[in-house]
Amino acid sequence: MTISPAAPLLQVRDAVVEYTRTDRPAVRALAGVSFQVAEGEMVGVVGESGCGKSTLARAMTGLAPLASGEILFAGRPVEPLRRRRRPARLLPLQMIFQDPYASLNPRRRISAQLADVIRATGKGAPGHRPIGDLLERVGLPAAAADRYPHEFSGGQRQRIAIARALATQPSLIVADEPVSALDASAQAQVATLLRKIAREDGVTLVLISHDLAVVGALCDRVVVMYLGEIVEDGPTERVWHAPRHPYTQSLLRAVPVPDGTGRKPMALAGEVPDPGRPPSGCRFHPRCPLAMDPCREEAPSHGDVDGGGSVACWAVHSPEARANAIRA
Amino acid sequence: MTVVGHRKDQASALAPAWWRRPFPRYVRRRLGSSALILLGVTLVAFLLTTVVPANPETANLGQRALSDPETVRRFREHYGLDRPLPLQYLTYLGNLLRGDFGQSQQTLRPVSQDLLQFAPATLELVLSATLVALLVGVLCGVAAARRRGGWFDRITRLASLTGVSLPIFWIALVASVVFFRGLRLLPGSGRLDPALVKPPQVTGFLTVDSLLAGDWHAFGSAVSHLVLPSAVLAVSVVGMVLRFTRTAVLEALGTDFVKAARAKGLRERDVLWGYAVRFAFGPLVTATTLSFGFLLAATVYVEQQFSWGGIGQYAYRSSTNLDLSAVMGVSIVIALIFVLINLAADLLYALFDPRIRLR
Amino acid sequence: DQQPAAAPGGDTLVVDTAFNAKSLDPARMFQPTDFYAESALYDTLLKFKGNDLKAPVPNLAESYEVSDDATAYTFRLREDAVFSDGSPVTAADVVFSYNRLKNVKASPAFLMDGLTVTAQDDHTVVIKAERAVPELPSLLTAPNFGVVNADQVKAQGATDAEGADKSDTAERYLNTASAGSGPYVLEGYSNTSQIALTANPKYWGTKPAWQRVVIRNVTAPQQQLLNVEGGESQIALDLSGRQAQGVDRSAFTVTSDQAPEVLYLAASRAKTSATADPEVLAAIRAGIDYQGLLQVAGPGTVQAAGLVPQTFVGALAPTEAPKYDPELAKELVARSGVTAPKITLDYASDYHRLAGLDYATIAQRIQSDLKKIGIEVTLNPAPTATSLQRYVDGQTELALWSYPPDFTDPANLVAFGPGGFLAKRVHWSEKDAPEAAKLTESALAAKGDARAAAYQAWQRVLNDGGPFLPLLVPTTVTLSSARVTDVARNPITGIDLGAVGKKQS
Amino acid sequence: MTTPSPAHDLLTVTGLSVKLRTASGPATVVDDVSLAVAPGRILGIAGESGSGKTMTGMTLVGLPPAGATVTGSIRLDGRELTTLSEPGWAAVRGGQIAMVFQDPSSSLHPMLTMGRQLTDHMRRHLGLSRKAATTRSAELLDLVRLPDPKGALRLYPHQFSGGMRQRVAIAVALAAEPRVLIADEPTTALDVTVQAGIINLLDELRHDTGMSILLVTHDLGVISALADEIAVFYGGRIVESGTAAQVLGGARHPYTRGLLEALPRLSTETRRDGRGFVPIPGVPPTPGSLPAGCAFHPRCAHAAPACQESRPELLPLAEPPAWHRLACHVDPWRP
Amino acid sequence: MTRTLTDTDAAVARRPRLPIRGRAAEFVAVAVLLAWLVVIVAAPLLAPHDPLAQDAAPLSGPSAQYWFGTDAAGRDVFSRVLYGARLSVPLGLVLVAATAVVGTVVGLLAGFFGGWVDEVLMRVADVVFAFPVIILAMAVAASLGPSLTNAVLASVLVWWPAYARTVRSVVLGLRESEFVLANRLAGVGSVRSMFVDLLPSVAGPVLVLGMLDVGAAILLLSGLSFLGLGARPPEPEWGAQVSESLQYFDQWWLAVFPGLAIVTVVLAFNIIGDALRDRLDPKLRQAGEHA
Ligand SMILES: Nc1ncnc2c1ncn2[C@@H]1O[C@H](COP(=O)(O)OP(=O)(O)OP(=O)(O)O)[C@@H](O)[C@H]1O
Ligand SMILES: Nc1ncnc2c1ncn2[C@@H]1O[C@H](COP(=O)(O)OP(=O)(O)OP(=O)(O)O)[C@@H](O)[C@H]1O
Ligand SMILES: [Mg+2]
Ligand SMILES: [Mg+2]
Repeated sequence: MTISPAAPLLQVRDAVVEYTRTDRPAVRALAGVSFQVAEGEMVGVVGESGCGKSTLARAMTGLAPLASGEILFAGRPVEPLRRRRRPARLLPLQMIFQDPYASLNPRRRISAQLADVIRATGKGAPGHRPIGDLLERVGLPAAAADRYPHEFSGGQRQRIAIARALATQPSLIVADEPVSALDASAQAQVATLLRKIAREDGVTLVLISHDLAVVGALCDRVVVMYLGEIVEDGPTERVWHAPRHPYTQSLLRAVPVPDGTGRKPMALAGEVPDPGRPPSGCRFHPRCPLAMDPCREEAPSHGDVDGGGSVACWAVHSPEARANAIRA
Repeated sequence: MTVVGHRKDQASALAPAWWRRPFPRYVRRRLGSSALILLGVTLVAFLLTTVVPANPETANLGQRALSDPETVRRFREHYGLDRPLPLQYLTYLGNLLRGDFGQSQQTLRPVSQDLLQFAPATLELVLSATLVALLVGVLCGVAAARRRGGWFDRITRLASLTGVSLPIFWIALVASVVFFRGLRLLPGSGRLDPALVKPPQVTGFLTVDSLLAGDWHAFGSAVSHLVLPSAVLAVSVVGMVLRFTRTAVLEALGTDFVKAARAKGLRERDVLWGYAVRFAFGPLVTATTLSFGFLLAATVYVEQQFSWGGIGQYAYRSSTNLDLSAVMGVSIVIALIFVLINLAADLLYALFDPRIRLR
Repeated sequence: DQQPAAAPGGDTLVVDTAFNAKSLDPARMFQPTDFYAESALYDTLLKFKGNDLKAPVPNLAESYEVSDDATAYTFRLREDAVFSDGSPVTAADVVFSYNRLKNVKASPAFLMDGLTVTAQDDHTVVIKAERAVPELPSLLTAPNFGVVNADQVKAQGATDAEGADKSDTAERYLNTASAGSGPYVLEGYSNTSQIALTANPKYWGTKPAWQRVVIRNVTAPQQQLLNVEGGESQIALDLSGRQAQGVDRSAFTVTSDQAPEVLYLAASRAKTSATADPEVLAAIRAGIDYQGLLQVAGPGTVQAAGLVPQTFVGALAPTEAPKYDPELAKELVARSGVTAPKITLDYASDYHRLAGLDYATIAQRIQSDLKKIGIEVTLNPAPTATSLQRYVDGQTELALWSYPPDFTDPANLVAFGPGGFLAKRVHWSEKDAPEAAKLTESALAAKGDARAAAYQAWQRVLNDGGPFLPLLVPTTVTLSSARVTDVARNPITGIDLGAVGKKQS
Repeated sequence: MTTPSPAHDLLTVTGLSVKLRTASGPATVVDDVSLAVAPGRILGIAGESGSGKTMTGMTLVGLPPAGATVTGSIRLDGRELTTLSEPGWAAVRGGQIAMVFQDPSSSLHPMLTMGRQLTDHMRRHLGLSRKAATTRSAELLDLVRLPDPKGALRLYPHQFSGGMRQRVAIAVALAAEPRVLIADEPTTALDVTVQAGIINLLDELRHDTGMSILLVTHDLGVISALADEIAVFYGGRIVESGTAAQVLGGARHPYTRGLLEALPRLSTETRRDGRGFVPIPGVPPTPGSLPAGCAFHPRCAHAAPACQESRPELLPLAEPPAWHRLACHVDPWRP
Repeated sequence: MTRTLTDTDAAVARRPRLPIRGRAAEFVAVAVLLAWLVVIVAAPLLAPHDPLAQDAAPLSGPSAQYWFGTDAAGRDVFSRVLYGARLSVPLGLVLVAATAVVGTVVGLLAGFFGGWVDEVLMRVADVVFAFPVIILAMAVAASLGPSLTNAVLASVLVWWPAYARTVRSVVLGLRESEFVLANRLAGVGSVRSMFVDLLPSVAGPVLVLGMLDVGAAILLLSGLSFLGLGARPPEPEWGAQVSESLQYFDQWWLAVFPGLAIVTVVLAFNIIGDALRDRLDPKLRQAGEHA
């Protein structure tokens, strides 16, 4: 794949995704999200349940049509997947789903499922790998091809799903909570595998997870979402050690650390609001310890911060507001 | 909020608030789709009667009159059979809206009057059969679920499978020979001892009407006439009710909330009836709806055997005699009952299962 | 009046029959069940006593005179007869009723074809005919000639004037109340479930023994039997001879009467049908095992010698009936112009009315018989409506039917003659059989004792090559419980309900 | 931290085993487990999926799966529970020992109001009138920090968010004033932000009510935040137990160590050189086909021949504090 | 066991085996069905008489010569009952198969295309579902003549919605299921994914529904024949035989034997269908019917 090094591999521009519901206002699961992924990067997306992480993943791969905005892959738009076959140029953009039990057809052998994908990608394509190789690449014996999904554990199934993605020779894999459904040891195994693939095969990875630790341990960059919006974006180290958005701060403080000291995590007040009726202004303000008048009235826009990345917060970007906040 | 949303809100702002609440909204939506189904049914009924090649006059004129073209022409004119089809349909629909189903060539009465007379007879029969089936089915189903795999479970399984495997026309015959002719236990035809005078029609249910009239004699007779046919009908659906109950209760017994209820220290009886059976409500409503629909069709056999004089016999008679207005009327009424039952089931479902209301 | 008339089984006579009912309006009705009820509600000028069909006896008419050429009849009405509202029955009522029958132009209107009726005085009625009508006394016993209370029904929209087919609106009323002078009055009418009658308190004749009569629709004959056995009803009308066999004769009365109608096969003379070949037709006639058919039909049934049933004037002697001769039949088939004939036999699958006879069984028997002589028969059962339409439209090849008489006289059957409306269904016109056509004419015209011979001659010609093959005359069986006496059954009007007695227990 | 003496313990479990009949033959899913909790203290039970944590919890409320054989002893305040009849258990359940389930959405009946689910057993166990029970329910909901407790009584489970539902489930468990609360993965289905709230709630409750809590979870972070003592399960057995500091700070069993190593670590260095996540190789065993000897030996980097032969006993480590216990033949991290 | 890429096409999903272990009723049911199968195949060899021959004395009771007695036309009831299996059982199967095919096709189309196609098809299904069977059968019998073929036709006309709804709901679920999405993302065409992923998933539910319906189908067809809307005399159809018996009830053998024949066949099918449902999906039937 040849793209100019300057252009990012994936660009999300002001993406909006809505789900319509009968009898109730539509949910804006993505309320104008913009970010980019450069080739070879490993980007993590974190946020609470329902904040739109999966929707973002689906939008990026074309499974969720955009209400507005655009998403470009390798410089060209990602068309939503309709009844037509997916265009070949989008095949390098793959996705891995959360539920390893649902992502394989329980009624077909592994070999049949992989063969379908290989055939679709084009058997003669350069660099194409036979099924056995694919399975070995993800740490399974080639003989596994003859078996049915129910004969595998969750971690193994997730590996098979990764093998299926690899069959298309992907350049970007969007992984939506790939390890959340797995046991601690399986989690580590699959996460390690993903990182290995990303490093060794040069696959760009967007990893979505509600588990901050997983993202922190794997990704170079972190994107923090809240209620359909990105509130903070930056290199993992900066976000971890100097989180600027009050939400990111709360999120980090809520993670319990297994050090045996008995230290209690800090709770974040309030509940995630109904995305169908988001709060005015900054969407986080009802739960924000630093909330002040401008927050209630106008949504903050993203501004760069020291140490890399950007944050959308009035308390960060308006000095006088900040002063007020501190005084209060 | 989008523009579309605004417009919609303004439009419905005229309606009272409760009308816009989720449940009434749900009711409205379901009512709308039911009406659509009924419209479809009228069309199908109408089309059917037009594809039937035989002429209604054959069934309705004497052999000699049939050979007289003038008599035949007058007959066709009188029943509007000489007009173009779409016009006939539109006229028919218009009349329907006014409650006019046309005149039966068989009974020479307005079809609506016939239906009013026969439909309650059938409903009484089907309802009592459903009640019997529900009572027996639920009790046995719960008992079978409690001792899954036990002897009672195995016996009821076989019994309920046997129940659905019996041809109704055959057990009706057998039951009538055994209980009526053989044992002389129960009356075998009609709805009331013919020597008794019918109580004045209020609901059309003889059991209810006789009670309203305070006529115990007639009540006893009506009930005893009801026993055999409704038992025959119940036999064929009690198995379904039982199996649905059993499956649902079993499913409920495996859920976390039943475990949680047990862990709360509730008595097993309370867990069973308060939690597990409660959860089976949805499937039970489904089973009731299904069996009601089934029974509505099955009454044709039973009414014939027991000379019940309900809508099943009317349907059979009018369709064999090509009494077109009656055929259309009876199709529509059967469909109406069916649709209403389904509607009631859905609403009950929504009322009892709070999760559905907001869907 | 909401109280039960009496304890169950007390004063109510319950009669079970499979309903074939439409209307109780004498000018409109033509269905058997209605006839049964009608004859208890409305009196006719003459009637048959019990099941004796040879000569009518006086009823509303005390006596009558007939002109020599049988075209003019003068009836003298009895003076004590009153309607159920107490008003006297007059000649005007008779004239009104008959003219209404003619002008309402419903199915039975043909009964008045060629007749004019006038009132000579209050109690004398004169009927004039265009042609000789020797059958008129029989004809007048038909329930359609029931006399209605003219004043009462006029108030309910009845009219006897020209155009009554449009302007007469009394039918609905006549289905809720009766307006006659018979032993009973109508209590309630449903032509699908039951007809209830109560004794007419003003009846001019002998008061009926039963206070109330309920005629119930019980479709299955077997159910009727159960009901009588179980004491739910007292009389069952539709049993076959076979069904009545098992009945305990000490507790129940079984009476049999020969049916007034003949079961016949109608063979099409249309060119496309194999039956148009005279040899094939003759082969069918000889190829049916009549004795076997009788066995299937059950006890009491006899072979029909001709189209006129035994109970009518002019029936052929049983010895003249067609004979079963399979060898001859095979030979005829071989000789015929048709190789391996294939014929469709139409019959009404839901038609059990005729004395419990099952058309399906008969049809299957015929199919099996004809197969033996090399004719392949395909059965085509259909509901009466469909089947009858095919017959009327002349589409059937072979059809199994009977003709329910409108009145008990052979004159009713001349429609079987070439060119008659029944013969047209099998494409048989006067041209095809001039000799038979002539005999039809002379039979109709014959008077007095000559009638029998004329009708017999007519039938012999029909039996010899005509398209109608008479098969059977079944027996109607009446089952009654021991509590009931004097059950006499007229083939048309059914049980004379007014005459049924009650045994006091 | 004091060493609890048996006299202090509220709930004592000794040699508890649960045997099930499965499709593939009999399986011992809980094997010779001994535990003790003192009033007001939290015992954490950790271990991978299928290690028998839930089974232990369910057995402690007298609800093992149908057909299970339970041996050993369960004593509540000195009273033996294993010998109780079903009605006897029913009195203990809810009233003495209560349970909170993992999934708050499925452990509440979807068609019954919160009020009904809160009060029905309260009335039975505490003999309260309907009115008193309702008042108390509202208090309970207030205790678990539910906004508008009175209104909540009329609502159905689906009208709450996951976190609120779990609070309600906890309130239901607390309703009849139990002395022991068994919390089976009470936060697993929840977001971290919500989880933090529940952790704090449980901690306050045990302080306020003096209730003992058996906290079952696979999340070592949650255990670390709450538990006073920890028991680590593997293949139905306890492989290591001790205070939170002992087990998490100075883990001695290779499995405990493995679990800790497998946790993702938030650090740039480990990410760069790929040490962030060190998986335990292999997959957890299934009960019924446990490896001979130490059940962990096929996955253990330190396995010695002895590990394949005999099952190590859970023994107190030689040095004080005496109740850090370990079941390992090798004990590679012996100081 | 090594497999090469080339023969993956032949890798057909393994059907769940029919487990009949340890359940007496199911054993007996299978045995009964096998016995009837033998009857169907070998009726001419097994039947002592020609089922159409009217050689015997009508309405004579069971005897050494006529085991089940004779009917009104003098035919051997035993032979007629045996031959009746040749009509009822295959036609019941044909009816269910045809219904399943029609319903599956409609359900697939509705589920796959969604939108107005779905809307129209499902509204039609609603209407058809609400329409009384008997009347439709009557109309078909009246317009095309009563025959078993037409009875099957009429039944298919009203029965397909049950299958269409089940299939549609499976398809709707599958269309959004992760494995279908994953395959489509990997470039597998939607038609192929429909056949490869959807059909096998639909086959299970349809099979179960079908097995459960065979009994009902046999009952429906015999019921229509009983009403004179199906079998045409002299066909020895069971329902028609019971209907013929209505005329004569002292002759109990006329009704009892054909009735028992129906009951045994239908019960056997129902037991097997029920067992299959238990194994494959205990909740399937409800899900399918309460759409
Ligand atoms: N198909 C849908 N129809 C309607 N609303 C939806 C649909 N899918 C998601 N939503 C709503 O959109 C919002 C975002 O959902 P999404 O699944 O993207 O969140 P998430 O961050 O992935 O959450 P989780 O961590 O629970 O997976 C939620 O409020 C959800 O309820
Ligand atoms: N009803 C049952 N019948 C047979 N085996 C069972 C049953 N319930 C659980 N098991 C098995 O018992 C073992 C222990 O299960 P348990 O639920 O206690 O594990 P757990 O540690 O709670 O796991 P998780 O973290 O997944 O909840 C598992 O292997 C499970 O498969
Ligand atoms: Mg998600
Ligand atoms: Mg668990």
